[in-house]
Amino acid sequence: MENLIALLIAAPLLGAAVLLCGGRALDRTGHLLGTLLSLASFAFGLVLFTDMLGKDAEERALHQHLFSWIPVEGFQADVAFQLDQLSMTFVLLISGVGTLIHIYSIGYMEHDERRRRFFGYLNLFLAAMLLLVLADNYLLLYVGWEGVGLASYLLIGFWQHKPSAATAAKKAFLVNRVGDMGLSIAIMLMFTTFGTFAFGPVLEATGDTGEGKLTAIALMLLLAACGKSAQVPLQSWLGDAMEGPTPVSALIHAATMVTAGVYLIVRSGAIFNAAPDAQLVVTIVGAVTLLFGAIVGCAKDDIKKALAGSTMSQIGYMVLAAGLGPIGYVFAIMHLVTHGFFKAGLFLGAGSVMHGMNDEVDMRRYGGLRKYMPVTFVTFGLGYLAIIGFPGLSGFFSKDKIIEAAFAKGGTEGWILGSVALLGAAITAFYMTRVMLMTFFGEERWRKQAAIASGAGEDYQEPHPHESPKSMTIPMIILAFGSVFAGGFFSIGDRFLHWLEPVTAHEHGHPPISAGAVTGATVAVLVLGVAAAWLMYGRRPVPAVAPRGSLLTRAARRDLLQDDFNHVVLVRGGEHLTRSLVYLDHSLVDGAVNGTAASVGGLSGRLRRLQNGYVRSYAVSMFGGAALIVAATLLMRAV
Amino acid sequence: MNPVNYLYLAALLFSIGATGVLIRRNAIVVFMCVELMLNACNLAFVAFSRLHGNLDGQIIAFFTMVVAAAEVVVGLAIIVSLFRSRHSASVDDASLMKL
Amino acid sequence: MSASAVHSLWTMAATAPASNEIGKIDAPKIEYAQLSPTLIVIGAALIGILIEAFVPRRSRYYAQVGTAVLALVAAFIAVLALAADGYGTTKAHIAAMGAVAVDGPALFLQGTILLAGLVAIFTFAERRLDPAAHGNQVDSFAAQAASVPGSDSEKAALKAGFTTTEVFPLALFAIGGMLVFPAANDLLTLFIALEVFSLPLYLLCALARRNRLMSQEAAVKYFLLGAFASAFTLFGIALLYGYSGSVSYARIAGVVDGSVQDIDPALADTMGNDALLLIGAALVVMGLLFKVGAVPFHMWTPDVYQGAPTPVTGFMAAATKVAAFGALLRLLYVVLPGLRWDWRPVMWGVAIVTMLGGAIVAITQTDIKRLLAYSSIAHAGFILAGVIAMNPEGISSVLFYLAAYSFVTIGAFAVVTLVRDAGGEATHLSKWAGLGRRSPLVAAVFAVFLLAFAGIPLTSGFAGKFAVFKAAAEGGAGPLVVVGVLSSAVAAFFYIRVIVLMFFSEPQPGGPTVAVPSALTTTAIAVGVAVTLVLGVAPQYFLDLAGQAGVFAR
Amino acid sequence: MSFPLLTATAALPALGAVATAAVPAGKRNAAKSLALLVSLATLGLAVAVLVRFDPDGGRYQLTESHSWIKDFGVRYELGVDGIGVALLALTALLIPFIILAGWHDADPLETSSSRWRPTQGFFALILAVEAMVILSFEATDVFLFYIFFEAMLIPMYFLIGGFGDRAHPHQDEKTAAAQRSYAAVKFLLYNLVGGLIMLAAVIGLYTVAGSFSLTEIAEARADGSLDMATSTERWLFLGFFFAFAVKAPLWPLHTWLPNAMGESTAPVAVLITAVVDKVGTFAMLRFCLQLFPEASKWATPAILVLAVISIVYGALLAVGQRDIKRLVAYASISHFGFIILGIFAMTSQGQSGATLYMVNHGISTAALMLVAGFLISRRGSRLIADYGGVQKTAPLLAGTFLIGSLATLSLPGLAPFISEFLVLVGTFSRYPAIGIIATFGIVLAALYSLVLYQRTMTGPVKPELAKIPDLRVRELAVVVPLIALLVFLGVYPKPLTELVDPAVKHTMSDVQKKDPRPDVEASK
Repeated sequence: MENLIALLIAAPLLGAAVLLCGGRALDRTGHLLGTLLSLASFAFGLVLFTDMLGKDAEERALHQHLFSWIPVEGFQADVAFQLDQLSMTFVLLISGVGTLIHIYSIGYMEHDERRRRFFGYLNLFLAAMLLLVLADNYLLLYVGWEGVGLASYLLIGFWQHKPSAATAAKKAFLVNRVGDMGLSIAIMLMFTTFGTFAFGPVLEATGDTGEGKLTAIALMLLLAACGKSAQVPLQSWLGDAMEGPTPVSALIHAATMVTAGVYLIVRSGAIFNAAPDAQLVVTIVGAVTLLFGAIVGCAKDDIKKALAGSTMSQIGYMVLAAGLGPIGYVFAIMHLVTHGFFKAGLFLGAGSVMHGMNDEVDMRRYGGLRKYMPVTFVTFGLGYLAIIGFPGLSGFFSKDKIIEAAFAKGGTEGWILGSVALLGAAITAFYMTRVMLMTFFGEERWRKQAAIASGAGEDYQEPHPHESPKSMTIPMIILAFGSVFAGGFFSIGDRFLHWLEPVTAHEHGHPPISAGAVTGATVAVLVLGVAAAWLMYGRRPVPAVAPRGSLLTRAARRDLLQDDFNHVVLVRGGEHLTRSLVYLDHSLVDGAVNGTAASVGGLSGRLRRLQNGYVRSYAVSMFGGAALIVAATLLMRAV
Repeated sequence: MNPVNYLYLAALLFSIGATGVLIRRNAIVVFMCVELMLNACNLAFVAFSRLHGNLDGQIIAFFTMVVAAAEVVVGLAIIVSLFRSRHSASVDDASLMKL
Repeated sequence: MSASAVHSLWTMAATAPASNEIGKIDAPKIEYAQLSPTLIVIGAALIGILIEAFVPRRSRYYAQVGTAVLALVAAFIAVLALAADGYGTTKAHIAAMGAVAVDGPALFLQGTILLAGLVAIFTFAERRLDPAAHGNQVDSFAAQAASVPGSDSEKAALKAGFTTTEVFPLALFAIGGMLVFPAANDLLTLFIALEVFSLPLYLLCALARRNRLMSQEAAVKYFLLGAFASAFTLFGIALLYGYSGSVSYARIAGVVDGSVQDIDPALADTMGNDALLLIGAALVVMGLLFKVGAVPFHMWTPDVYQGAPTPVTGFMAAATKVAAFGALLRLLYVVLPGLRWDWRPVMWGVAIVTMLGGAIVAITQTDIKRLLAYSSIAHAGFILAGVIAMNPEGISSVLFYLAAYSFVTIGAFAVVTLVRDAGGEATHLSKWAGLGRRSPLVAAVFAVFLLAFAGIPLTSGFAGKFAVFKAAAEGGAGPLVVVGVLSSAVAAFFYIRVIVLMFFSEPQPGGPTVAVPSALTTTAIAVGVAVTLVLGVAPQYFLDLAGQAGVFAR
Repeated sequence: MSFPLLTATAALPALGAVATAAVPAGKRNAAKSLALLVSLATLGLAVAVLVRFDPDGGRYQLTESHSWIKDFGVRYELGVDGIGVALLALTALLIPFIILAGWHDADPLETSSSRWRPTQGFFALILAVEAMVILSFEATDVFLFYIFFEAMLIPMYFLIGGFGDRAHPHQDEKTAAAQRSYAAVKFLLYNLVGGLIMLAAVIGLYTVAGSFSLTEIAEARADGSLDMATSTERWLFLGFFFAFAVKAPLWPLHTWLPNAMGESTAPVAVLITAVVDKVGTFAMLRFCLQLFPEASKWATPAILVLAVISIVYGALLAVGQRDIKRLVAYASISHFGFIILGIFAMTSQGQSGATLYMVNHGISTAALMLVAGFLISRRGSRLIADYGGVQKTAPLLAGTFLIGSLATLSLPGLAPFISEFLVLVGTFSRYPAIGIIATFGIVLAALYSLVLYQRTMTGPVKPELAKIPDLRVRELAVVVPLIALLVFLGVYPKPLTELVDPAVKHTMSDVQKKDPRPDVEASK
């Protein structure tokens, strides 16, 4: 059975290879091949899953050793896979959602002449992501880690002719590289500490070394997670990443890749558990990000960027949960899965809206779309309810548990973290309601827009909103099902908890206030948030042009000035640095050499003048030389 | 008379000759200074010959004279041809090649 | 007066024999066979003079060239025969009653000089390069040296088709002197040989067909400075004679290291006077340094190299250097080893300034002949580093270097004769621009010579340089080696500059043409290239030869 | 006596060079085909060496030994260890691609008739360089090595100075020629100075050791029969290292590389950085560490600092470049920093990594640079600013360029990642701080690679580029195998590591260093 594991990766990898190398001949059928292979991967996953269910909880982990990858004296890296419950969860999420999005993309990318390549990239992403979650050692995980980064780069920049897309892609890769640096340092630390970087030996040996080393490793892992999962301070790339086609945003930048950081932390639980200081930092990062993302999400008028803020914020929840240690791991993953459903659904919905609106992304140019695209409206609406944590829907279960666990951290920290999580829930409700209202309700501002634009002489085609084709709506419907039922399914009878417990371990947290009170509070803030949003965007018309807004709003629109900081300090500073180095290289390093050459040349020119053509001066030179030689010889004797 | 004094004289003549080479412009005079130096050497040879009581030095002096004569032949030929081309025997005028 | 004093060939007759048999004179014992190389060459030179006198003008050229070539080949065969007979190794001894050594270094250097001379004679005899004047093929030498440049008599001489065929006997005389120079075993022989090879060279310098003013100037400069240097040498000889009471190398060496038994009071007196020895030695060495062109006695080199007819320059640069270094080696290794602690530091200084001075000043030269002159100065410095080594490797490495260097030099100057414009040879560097494009073969050959000068591996220049540096390092002159490699780096710059010019620069409009030489110059160049490559890739045989030859007879 | 395989690998291209040069001027294509055939045959011989070489056998294999210049104590001694075999194979592998990529680089120019580019000469020189480089990988005699180390400068010099192109269409031919010859002279002088200083050290070594044989000296050093004074060893080490550091090149001796690579044609630039420069790092590993182990250890801190400076400095300067080729050159400087870092970290991982790095860097730079060359040949400009939107008109070119860039930034899955990571791990385990600083290099590498890709390939299509053709068959034949190799060695580097590992063990024992043990084991 374990031999199937490699096939999970091999199927999409094959797809990527065939589609990218295959050439024009595959232009007409390539997308189907890609989808099929993705589906095959999902099928293999299901087979493995049913097989796993048939075993005892402790014996479910499978292991496959493919070949020895880098055998160097004192350093062994293998290409080997490990499929346990945690990996299985991800495999199903990735291949499942991935397949849906493949299907969706068939319709979404129909008119793009480079569709074959798009599917190639998607397959490449699936392969890399599966490798990431299936690797049995950190180095191989690193390969998957960078692989998804590459796929993300390629897909964000898919429309390369747009400079903004190319820039965004590069930015995403670069920011991720900073995180990757953390991961590689972490691996190097593991190697020097444990002599290996395979999951098993490392995680078992955490007791054998000091907390300092472990804290260092954990912090480096966190840096990596921050990069990949767009956590503060490495979050800046995610908003720009929305330049990519919307299915990409749904799959990579919402459901799967960005959650890799959470996977990494949960996978390395044993290290974090032994490094409480690092765990504290993890929770802080999570808490800060969940507020940051939420605030940014409130201010964005671009529907995808608003959703991106939301993604950041939701992953903040997961990181927060993961930072809580064994009381939070399971919930982090559970929220990850449910989030995968509803966020993917939301993005697909957004894509569907854009598809019907001439690729317009500004929500201020939407409005009242519910009657034109009913399926989109319903599925989007269900996703919306799930994300804000409407009782009974997926998000409610998973988020509630995280808030509970945050309180259960205990002490002041617990209170602070819990309150932040609650506040985040309120803001989530606010901004998601805002998105919902601006898009599907209210007056049809896009009609007015046409008049304004023609008045201003702008080239604006009035959109004809329409529902998307089946290939797009069916995935949305399936995801909506997930958004609605997954949470309940997981939570009732603690199914998910029992499933994952053998891998991540679990402790029951004991919040200082009763679980019921937490739930009550969650629901209360939810209502508050929704109400506030309705007051601002539902009751009165939305201006077609964004008002100036408060200082906070303006800052939030610019990602809380984080980009400006990056620009001024890193980009400008870097430019100055490189420019001055280029100058120095020329004038100083090269100049020293050229200067030496020039001074020898100058010396030559001066010595040359001694050769003045007069015999008598030559004779003087000889006479002087003779005198010198005689004197020196005599002097030698004297000395 | 102490033969060493002849040596001093030889050294003096040699120095006078050398100085002449360094300061005189006329090629002929310069060449004569060189001859003076050769003759200073001759004096030294003869003096040493006397000092050591063997005849080697005196014989060498004869050879030197022959060599000097040969040099005169060659030297004058060159200097005369230079003079005829340039109408000047100044060595300072002959400085086409330099640097 | 000492009865058992070592007497030389020169003074034997004048010294009363110990037996007091007045009226009976011992005939000097001369080993004619062992001196045959020199005798052949000198004899041929004399025949050359007779040819000038008696052979009709038309046939003189052929008669002279034939005589010279035959003589040089015969002399070379004689050298080979002597070497095969073991005179270079086991039978090495002092011949001609102590005047001339017949030993390894002497034979090796004589062989080198003869070959170099032969190749040089080829370039002397070249008559294809200059356009024919009035239907007569002409060579590089003035039609009539006595005619004033630009005068009617010159034109008449040109018209009459005169040629200075005297150059061949002159060259043979010079070669004859050079053959004796490194073999000289007493100071008087040394001095006579010096003059015998210098005087013809002074004349040869004055004989250029083009740029006669420069040629005459070069001759005057060379002559005056050479005579000046000779005077110093002679004074040094006088002082050494005064110190030791003899001009024989063996005798002086014995007196210097105190191994002489028969010390009379006069000798004891002068032996006590170190100043005589030191000043004398310094002045003799100075004379030789002048001939090799070491700084600060080098200043004649660029001017003379530039002004002299190019074949003569090549001949001088190669053969004079070989002869002079041979003499220097013998002087330092045979006569003055007991003084090494005195002269080595001084020679260090000279070697360093010579290497650096030659290399640095060469950088800014704009005339190819002057450039090669400075290059030869720098090379003199490298060879000096080997001389200073004071070990057997030092001798053999210098011998090898000289052999390698002389052929490269003649070849390089032969190439210079090929590049011509209306005014004769185009020696200004700017005219060499783009030569690689116009005639790739000539440029490539010249590049090979330049690379050999620069000491790039797989050329003879590298093998030679490596040999002398290795000897120097083993002789404890490590810092000299470092200075040597640094100046090699500087030197590399100007060799490379010429290559850049030839290959990477655009040819100038109206630039020079490359003349197609006859077989003579072609042979000279081909020999140069062949020796350069063979000594670069497979030098072992020649190193063996030099190694075997590296022992002086005392 | 068995067939002298190692001699054959060098003799074949050497003879090929002569034969190619001798092809009559009119038959350019014959010369090209001949050169290509010879290079392929050489590759065949290299494969034979690979097959005959037994990684677990003796240290030096396929040895040949003949007397050469007895007086200098020089023998013609060849032999290869795993490292030598790997680099030999790399060289033999790259040359056919270089020849193929430079197929038209030496054709006579139609536009400016005053430039002269002898076609036969170009290919003959490339083969000559190949022969010399191969011999320097095979030589186990210090002198023999030195000879080819120096001699290869001359053909390289002509390749750089004789065959470059204008930097951009607005540059006049005269300026271009001046820059070319400046670059060639700079290359030669830098390397010659390094080589001459090494010559002094070579001579010094002989006076101390009395032999040039690497194996003899190393044995004598190991069993204590050859005792060098500490200061002597250090001076000699510095003499050798200086030459290799110029060749490698190591900061601050690097400034010749951007000029040389910038002004030469892309295939020649590849020849410089992927083949010739490797001799420098190879020689550090083989000669510096084996002959002077103590001095190597003494100099390690300083060298590591210089290497790290190279890494960061090279990368930062690459970011600031406006010329594609110069950018790649500075990137190479950064990469050479990694190689030197790995060599002197004195750990198994570091040295294995460094060796792999040499091979991988050769392939990846070749891929990137050759594609860049194809791009440059289409527009006639090296300036990044002259490009934009190429992916639209020439997607294959853009795609392969991207893969080359990704290899340059050491993306996992491609070969360079493995070597870079090994170097980093190897360094980190002994010098954590230096390891971490070096890690910044990976971020900067991403920066310059992706910025280059973005500026040239993405965005709106420049009008001048609207009609450029995509990669042709010949060009694909160059690029695709290289990329395939990058992927293969990235996924399955075992053949290479098995080749290199035993050699690294030998080197580690030469310097008498053991890998640091992991904390966990150490504490037990």
